[in-house]
Amino acid sequence: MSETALPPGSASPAGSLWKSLAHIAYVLRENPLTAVSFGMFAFFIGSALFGPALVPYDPLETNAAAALQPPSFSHWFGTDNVGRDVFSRVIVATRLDLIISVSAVALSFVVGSFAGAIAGYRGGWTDILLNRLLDTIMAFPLFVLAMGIVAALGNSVANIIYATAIINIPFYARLVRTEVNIRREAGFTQAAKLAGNSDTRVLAFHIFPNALPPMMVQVSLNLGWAVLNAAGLSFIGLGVRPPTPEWGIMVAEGANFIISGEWWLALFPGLWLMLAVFTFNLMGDGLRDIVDPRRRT
Amino acid sequence: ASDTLVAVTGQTINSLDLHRTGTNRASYQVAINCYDRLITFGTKTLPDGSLSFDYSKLEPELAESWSVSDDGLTITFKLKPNAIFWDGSKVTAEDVKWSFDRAVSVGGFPSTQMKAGGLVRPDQFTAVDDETFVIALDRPSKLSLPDLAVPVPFIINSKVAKAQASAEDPWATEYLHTTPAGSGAYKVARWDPGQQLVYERFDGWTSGPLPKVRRIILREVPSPATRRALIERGDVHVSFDIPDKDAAELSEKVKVHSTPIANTIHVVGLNYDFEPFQDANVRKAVAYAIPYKEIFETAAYGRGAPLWGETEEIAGTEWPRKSPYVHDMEKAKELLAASAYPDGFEVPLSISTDLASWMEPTALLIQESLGKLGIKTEIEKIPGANWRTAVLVEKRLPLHLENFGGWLDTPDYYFFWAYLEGNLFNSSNYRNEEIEALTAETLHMAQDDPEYAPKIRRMFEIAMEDIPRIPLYQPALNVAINGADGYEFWFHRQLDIRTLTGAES
Amino acid sequence: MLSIKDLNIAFGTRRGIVNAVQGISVELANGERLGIVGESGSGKSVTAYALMRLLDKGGSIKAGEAVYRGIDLRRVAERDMRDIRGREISMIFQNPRAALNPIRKVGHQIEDVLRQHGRATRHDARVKAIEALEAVKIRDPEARYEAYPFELSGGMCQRVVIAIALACDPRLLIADEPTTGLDITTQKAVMDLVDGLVRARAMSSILITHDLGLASQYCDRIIVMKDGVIVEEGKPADLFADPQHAYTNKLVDATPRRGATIRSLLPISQRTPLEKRTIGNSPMLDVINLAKSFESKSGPVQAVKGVSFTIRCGESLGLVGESGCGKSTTASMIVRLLDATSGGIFYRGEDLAKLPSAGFARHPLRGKIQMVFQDATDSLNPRHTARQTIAEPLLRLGDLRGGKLRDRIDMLAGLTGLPQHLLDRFPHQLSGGQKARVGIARAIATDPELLVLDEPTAALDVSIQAVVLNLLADLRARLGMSYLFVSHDLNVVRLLCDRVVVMKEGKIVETGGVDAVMDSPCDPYTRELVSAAPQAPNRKLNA
Amino acid sequence: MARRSAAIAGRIAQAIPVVIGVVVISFLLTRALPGDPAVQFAGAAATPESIEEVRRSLGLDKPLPEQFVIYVGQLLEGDLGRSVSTGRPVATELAARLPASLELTLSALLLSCLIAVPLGVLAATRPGSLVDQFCRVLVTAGVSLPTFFTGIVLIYVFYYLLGIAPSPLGRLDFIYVDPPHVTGFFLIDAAFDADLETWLGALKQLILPAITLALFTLAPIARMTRAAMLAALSADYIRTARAAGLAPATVLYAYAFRNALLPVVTTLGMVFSFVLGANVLVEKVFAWPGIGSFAVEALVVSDYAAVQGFVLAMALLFVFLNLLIDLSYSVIDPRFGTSSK
Ligand SMILES: Nc1ncnc2c1ncn2[C@@H]1O[C@H](COP(=O)(O)OP(=O)(O)OP(=O)(O)O)[C@@H](O)[C@H]1O
Ligand SMILES: Nc1ncnc2c1ncn2[C@@H]1O[C@H](COP(=O)(O)OP(=O)(O)OP(=O)(O)O)[C@@H](O)[C@H]1O
Ligand SMILES: [Mg+2]
Ligand SMILES: [Mg+2]
Repeated sequence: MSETALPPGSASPAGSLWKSLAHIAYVLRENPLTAVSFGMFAFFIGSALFGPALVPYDPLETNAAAALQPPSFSHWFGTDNVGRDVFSRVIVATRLDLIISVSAVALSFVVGSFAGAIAGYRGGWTDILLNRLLDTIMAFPLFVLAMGIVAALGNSVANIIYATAIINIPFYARLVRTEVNIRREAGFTQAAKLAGNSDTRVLAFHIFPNALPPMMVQVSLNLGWAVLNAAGLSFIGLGVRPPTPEWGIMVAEGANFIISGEWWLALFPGLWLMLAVFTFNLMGDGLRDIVDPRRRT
Repeated sequence: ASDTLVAVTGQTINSLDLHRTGTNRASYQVAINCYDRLITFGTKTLPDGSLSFDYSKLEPELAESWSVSDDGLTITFKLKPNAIFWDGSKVTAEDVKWSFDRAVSVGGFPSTQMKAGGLVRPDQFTAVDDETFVIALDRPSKLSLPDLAVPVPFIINSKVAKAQASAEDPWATEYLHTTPAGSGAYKVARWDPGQQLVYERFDGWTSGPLPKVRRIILREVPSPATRRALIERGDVHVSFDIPDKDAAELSEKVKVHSTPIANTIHVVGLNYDFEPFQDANVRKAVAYAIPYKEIFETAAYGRGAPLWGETEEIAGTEWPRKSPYVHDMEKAKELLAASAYPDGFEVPLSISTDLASWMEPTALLIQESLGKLGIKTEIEKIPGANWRTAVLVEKRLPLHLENFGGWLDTPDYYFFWAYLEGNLFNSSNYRNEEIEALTAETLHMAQDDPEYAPKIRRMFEIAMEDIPRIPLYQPALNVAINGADGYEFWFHRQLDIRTLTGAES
Repeated sequence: MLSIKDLNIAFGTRRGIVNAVQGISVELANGERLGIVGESGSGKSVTAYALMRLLDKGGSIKAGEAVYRGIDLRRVAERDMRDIRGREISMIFQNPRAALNPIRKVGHQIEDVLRQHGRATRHDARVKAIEALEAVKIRDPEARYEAYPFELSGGMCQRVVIAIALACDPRLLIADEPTTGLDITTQKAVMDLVDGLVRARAMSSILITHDLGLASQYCDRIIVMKDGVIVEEGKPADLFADPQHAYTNKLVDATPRRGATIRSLLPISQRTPLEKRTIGNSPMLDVINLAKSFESKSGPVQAVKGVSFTIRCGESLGLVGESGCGKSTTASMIVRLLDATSGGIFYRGEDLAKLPSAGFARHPLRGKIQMVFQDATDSLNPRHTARQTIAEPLLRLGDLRGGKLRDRIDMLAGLTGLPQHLLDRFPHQLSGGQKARVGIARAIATDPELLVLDEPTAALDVSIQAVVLNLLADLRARLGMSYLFVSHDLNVVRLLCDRVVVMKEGKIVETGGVDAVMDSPCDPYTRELVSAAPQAPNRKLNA
Repeated sequence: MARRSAAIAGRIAQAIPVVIGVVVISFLLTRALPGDPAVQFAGAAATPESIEEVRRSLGLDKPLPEQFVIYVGQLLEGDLGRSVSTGRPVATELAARLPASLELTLSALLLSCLIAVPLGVLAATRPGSLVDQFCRVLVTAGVSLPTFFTGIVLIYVFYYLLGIAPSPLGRLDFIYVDPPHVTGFFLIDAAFDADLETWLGALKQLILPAITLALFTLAPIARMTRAAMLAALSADYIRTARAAGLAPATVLYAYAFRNALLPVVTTLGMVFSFVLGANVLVEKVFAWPGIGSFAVEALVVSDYAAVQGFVLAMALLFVFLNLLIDLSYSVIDPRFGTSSK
């Protein structure tokens, strides 16, 4: 966003790209856990992009004769109750899960930032109105609200995304509101106005980008929650439609097989889910450091 | 202690009064265990040694004896003279009349069920004296007596109930909802909705042999995994209605009863409102494309009874019966090629979230198999609350899974509900003039009538030829028992605790 | 009493080792008052923290020794060090409000120290704490004991901090810029108090400051530090009279004092003759009865209660007054960032007060009235490089693009003395003076006619302040701008302004020529302001 | 004091529009649910006439605005309506189930705080150290797993395999009698009753579900504690305290920790609302007769009154909780209610 305010030809693009990379490398080196999480993220992105092409079995192909087989050389993660290969399903599910979490977070990020930024900047009635609205959303136990929305709209992937986005909006809106509010009277805001920026420009190009670092932490947390949320919805039967592979629904359905000894059904998707949430959570701090210019030298 | 048994179930009991609007299926067991009916079905021993109700035998419960007039229009009951309610008062014909009046008047399901036996209006019931009760029928029907043995026409202590009734609530539904007033073998000692129901034996019970167990605690545990852990570890004695998979696996560790449910079939419904399914070749192609055996193995884990691959001529009137269809993709392809849709079509395949445990694997297998024919399906999971509306009331699901079980175990009764146009369980919008006529003729006809069997066989033929509902298998009701005995299967699929005994002998 | 030998302090950071202090040696006698002066980053605070063993993570004493009354401060166990802190050596800091625990009653905070060092028991702690409050001359100590920091003024907070520091009768008091952020009048009161207490208790003290004037007024001996080493040491009068080291010389020169001219603040080598400027007769800005009230929870606050003044073309007007008197509010209204409640702002005859501030960004006059902000750090967008910052008004208000824009930015950087290579840095990579230059370059980018300067040098070191002031004077002459210069430092106002307006509680109490007002103030408040300003000893006549 | 009460009164006033909003949204949401309650409650084998009859008796044949007016009217009389599926007044239902959920939620939060807060403090005192990284991994792992999964795994390991945990059969094993109802919190009621055995029984049942929920909430609390502690520890007043020679423990707890508590308390409020949501799943796994499982059931069968009542109760709880947080805020922070806060 701040890019538009950049005067043309300030620094050579290659040079600044190199600098950014060097900065990212530094942040990663400084914190090994973050580095690990970025590595895992790359892995997930790889699975999402190439997984469907690489997996050994068709994730939808049933084989009643080979149902509920424990992990073996031919089925690394075993097979499920209709004989589908769990490994293939887990890998193929990556794409959908990433789509769900990223779009849900993107949606709440955009809507929340927009509402929060305007309320934080304008103050007064806009602010009061937004705050009451957010309070109202927050007054619902969030998961139950998501359930209600999915139940009302039907359990399609899109609706799961909407529901997840709606319950996350308050977090973004609140965060942005505070961040914008403390910068509303800041010197650089006033300076931007003096430089001839309209209020909209000041808000969009000067104040808002400064709220990004704390937002990044929220984003990473929410990416994880979004997947967990989908899993929870699956557990009560409101998840994505079968036979689409999705971690949440696989864990939710597999959970019922734990006691009967078919642990692999829930364990592997659960492990992947956990790794993904884990990755997102740990990435947050790294992302914040990367988007924070103060960390640059 | 063997004078207390603990049972778990996944369902929640939401009322102690079956007649109330909104009472769910799981609550019917209160009507069975806490109330008596005039009569009940007999008991038989199945080939596997377990006990089951016997539709062919009617036995007294509150009634000592009964007689049917020659024209079949009047049934006269003599009540047991020593039968008492829990409060010690005598069970009179007046109570029976009040209870029957209630069942036909409250509307909703109880009234519908009563209607099946030809019991429609209060003026059909007369209490002649304390111990004589007479039912006047509009026309003779073989269903009338059996319909008195289903859970609905239970006898309430009308003195207690009337004392609690009011102008807005003449049938005391408020009161009986939480406080049963009956003469049954067990009283409700405690009811924590959503948690547990504690039964306590009524020692003055006269309608049958006094139960052995004094106290039975019924706990509600929603998670099937938890239920399985509990029964396996022996912390509970009875786990009612367990999933087929658990039944298959647990049978080595604990006693598991799996009884195919009478008059119940899991079917694939092909809706005639959906144009391609009006084509007989398409319907048959679908029927041949279904991998029956795999479904029976993966969805039912082999529990229940297969209902496909009949090769012989239709001889008897047993129902459910096997269909002539088998999994034969070649034939399916041929049939589809011969139809108006040789290249297939797209159709949603609808299942219910509440019944996902069998519907989902079944749907997956069907989806895959139909895909090979060129029929593209998308599985649509419909939330439980919406399911009934969509499948039965609006009948708008083109391709769906469905299961209907008739309480009254006759084929005509099944056909009445499932194959007649407009009737609730005919989710396929199927209409066949001949079946309409045949059902009307046979529904009330005695089963030993010489005309009965040929007509029924004709109905079977048409249903199998038209195949609007493709039978998959007859499901089983699975009950795991650990440290108890005496379980008996009932058509109403409820736990009858009256026959349970303590530790296995 | 305290002897420091060859002290070396280093920090391990992302860019490698930073040698903050490189071999300094200091002796401090009993009862001596030592001043440490030097520009920002010269290692003053680090030295003090090292003595208290309170260095941040990553910082450590690499070499040398510090011995306090025979105790080796470098090696003494942490447990014993805790007894030394507060009881033997105490420290007070700048920004007193932040230095107090915001959610603990001040009385309890004093008690904590007293009880930690066994100076009080549970029973007499309260009495002793109140005594400590009395010692720092707080009015009504009984009541103040119960107060929370947010209920006290900055000056009072600093008194509480001093009470905490002195509660256990330490022998040595280290004061690290104790008056930064305080009002000029409060500053004097606080310094007088500290000095009085130190003398009365015959303590030693170390005063860390970058204000040579202040140090010379309150210290027996002054150490001048630069880049982690001591460059000069001596009595204040000597130091001023005959600074030996070039850096000291520069520092002495840069300290504003009576009789100095703006050029005399600079080292001799940089003094060029001032360009002549002409002050027109026509009024450029006429402020008439300008008033502003804010709505607050406890009713309306009258921040500015009707001020009127005139600035002529090319003239510089000073606006002085204590903190909170309404200077910034007035300035904001004039640059149209704030809507006035009533009154007129006539810019070349046009009443700007009638134009709502919200839409003024698109007004053709936007580029003509610009402002330089009090806090250079705060006024730069942390995500924009210096170049982006300077380009901003050019892009929004002008139509320069591409190469022309680059040239213009380079020209502005040259004009404000900002080296080219700094243009692609982010604010946090720039020093205070550099940030001030960026702010000024941005303000003059659109060739404004009126520049409002809201304490542009308040956060700067004196030597940098000297450069910035000269820069401002040069720019004014070269570009023919008029200034409204807001400040509370009369010595600075005198250097740059032709006339001065003195404000108190939202009203103007005195107006007149700079020299007239400062030499013979009529209003008692002005008189108080003038006398509170620290006065450095006179400099030896120097060319 | 007056200032504080005024500020708290202000917060209560702020809650009014929230409650109104919740009433409207929950009404609309329930009506948007796809199921037809009339069909649902008419039962199996219902005829169109009997469905119509049920619809009339539930008042669902009236136009939406009229239904809303009736609903609001009843609400104003304190009548939450009657749950069709359980047949009992929603208020009774909530009163019976809320304590169960609250007992679980609060125990879980308490447990979580007992672990997460010290962890956070520990991590903050050694930022970047191994301890810090370990805490980070630990709490993140806790929040990475769906609660129902953790719950089932815990049951599997501790009940099924090891047999240490009691049977996951709700709040109290059937060998015990419920303690006499005072607060509805079994632990408290049993304590009132001086019935140690029941108390232990209730505690045993509580442990696994509480751990399940606590694991889930470690992360936000620990993270916030760490961040707040870091901020507090780098504050100027900590430097003053250290320069005055205060003992490290005093500095850490009396100075830094108390200040850090403020953001942590705020986070707790958020976490609470979070846990109430997660409760829904955990209650299902542990057969916990709480409000969450009730809500799910109600939602599934489109039991309008029950869903609305549940949501309203949650909203009031939320409002109450926020008041509580404000109150504790005002106790911790003397600046509460002034313009500086
Ligand atoms: N925690 C730290 N990590 C790394 N370097 C530090 C740290 N603290 C101080 N320094 C470096 O030590 C040097 C001296 O800093 P110090 O704070 O003593 O300066 P000062 O003379 O007190 O300046 P000021 O007048 O701005 O307070 C500076 O170059 C600074 O960058
Ligand atoms: N937005 C506002 N809302 C309420 N009161 C305000 C607001 N801005 C300023 N004030 C009040 O107006 C008065 C004047 O403030 P102003 O910032 O103009 O003072 P100042 O003279 O610039 O002080 P300083 O030297 O500290 O910068 C102060 O009492 C301040 O509290
Ligand atoms: Mg310093
Ligand atoms: Mg100001």
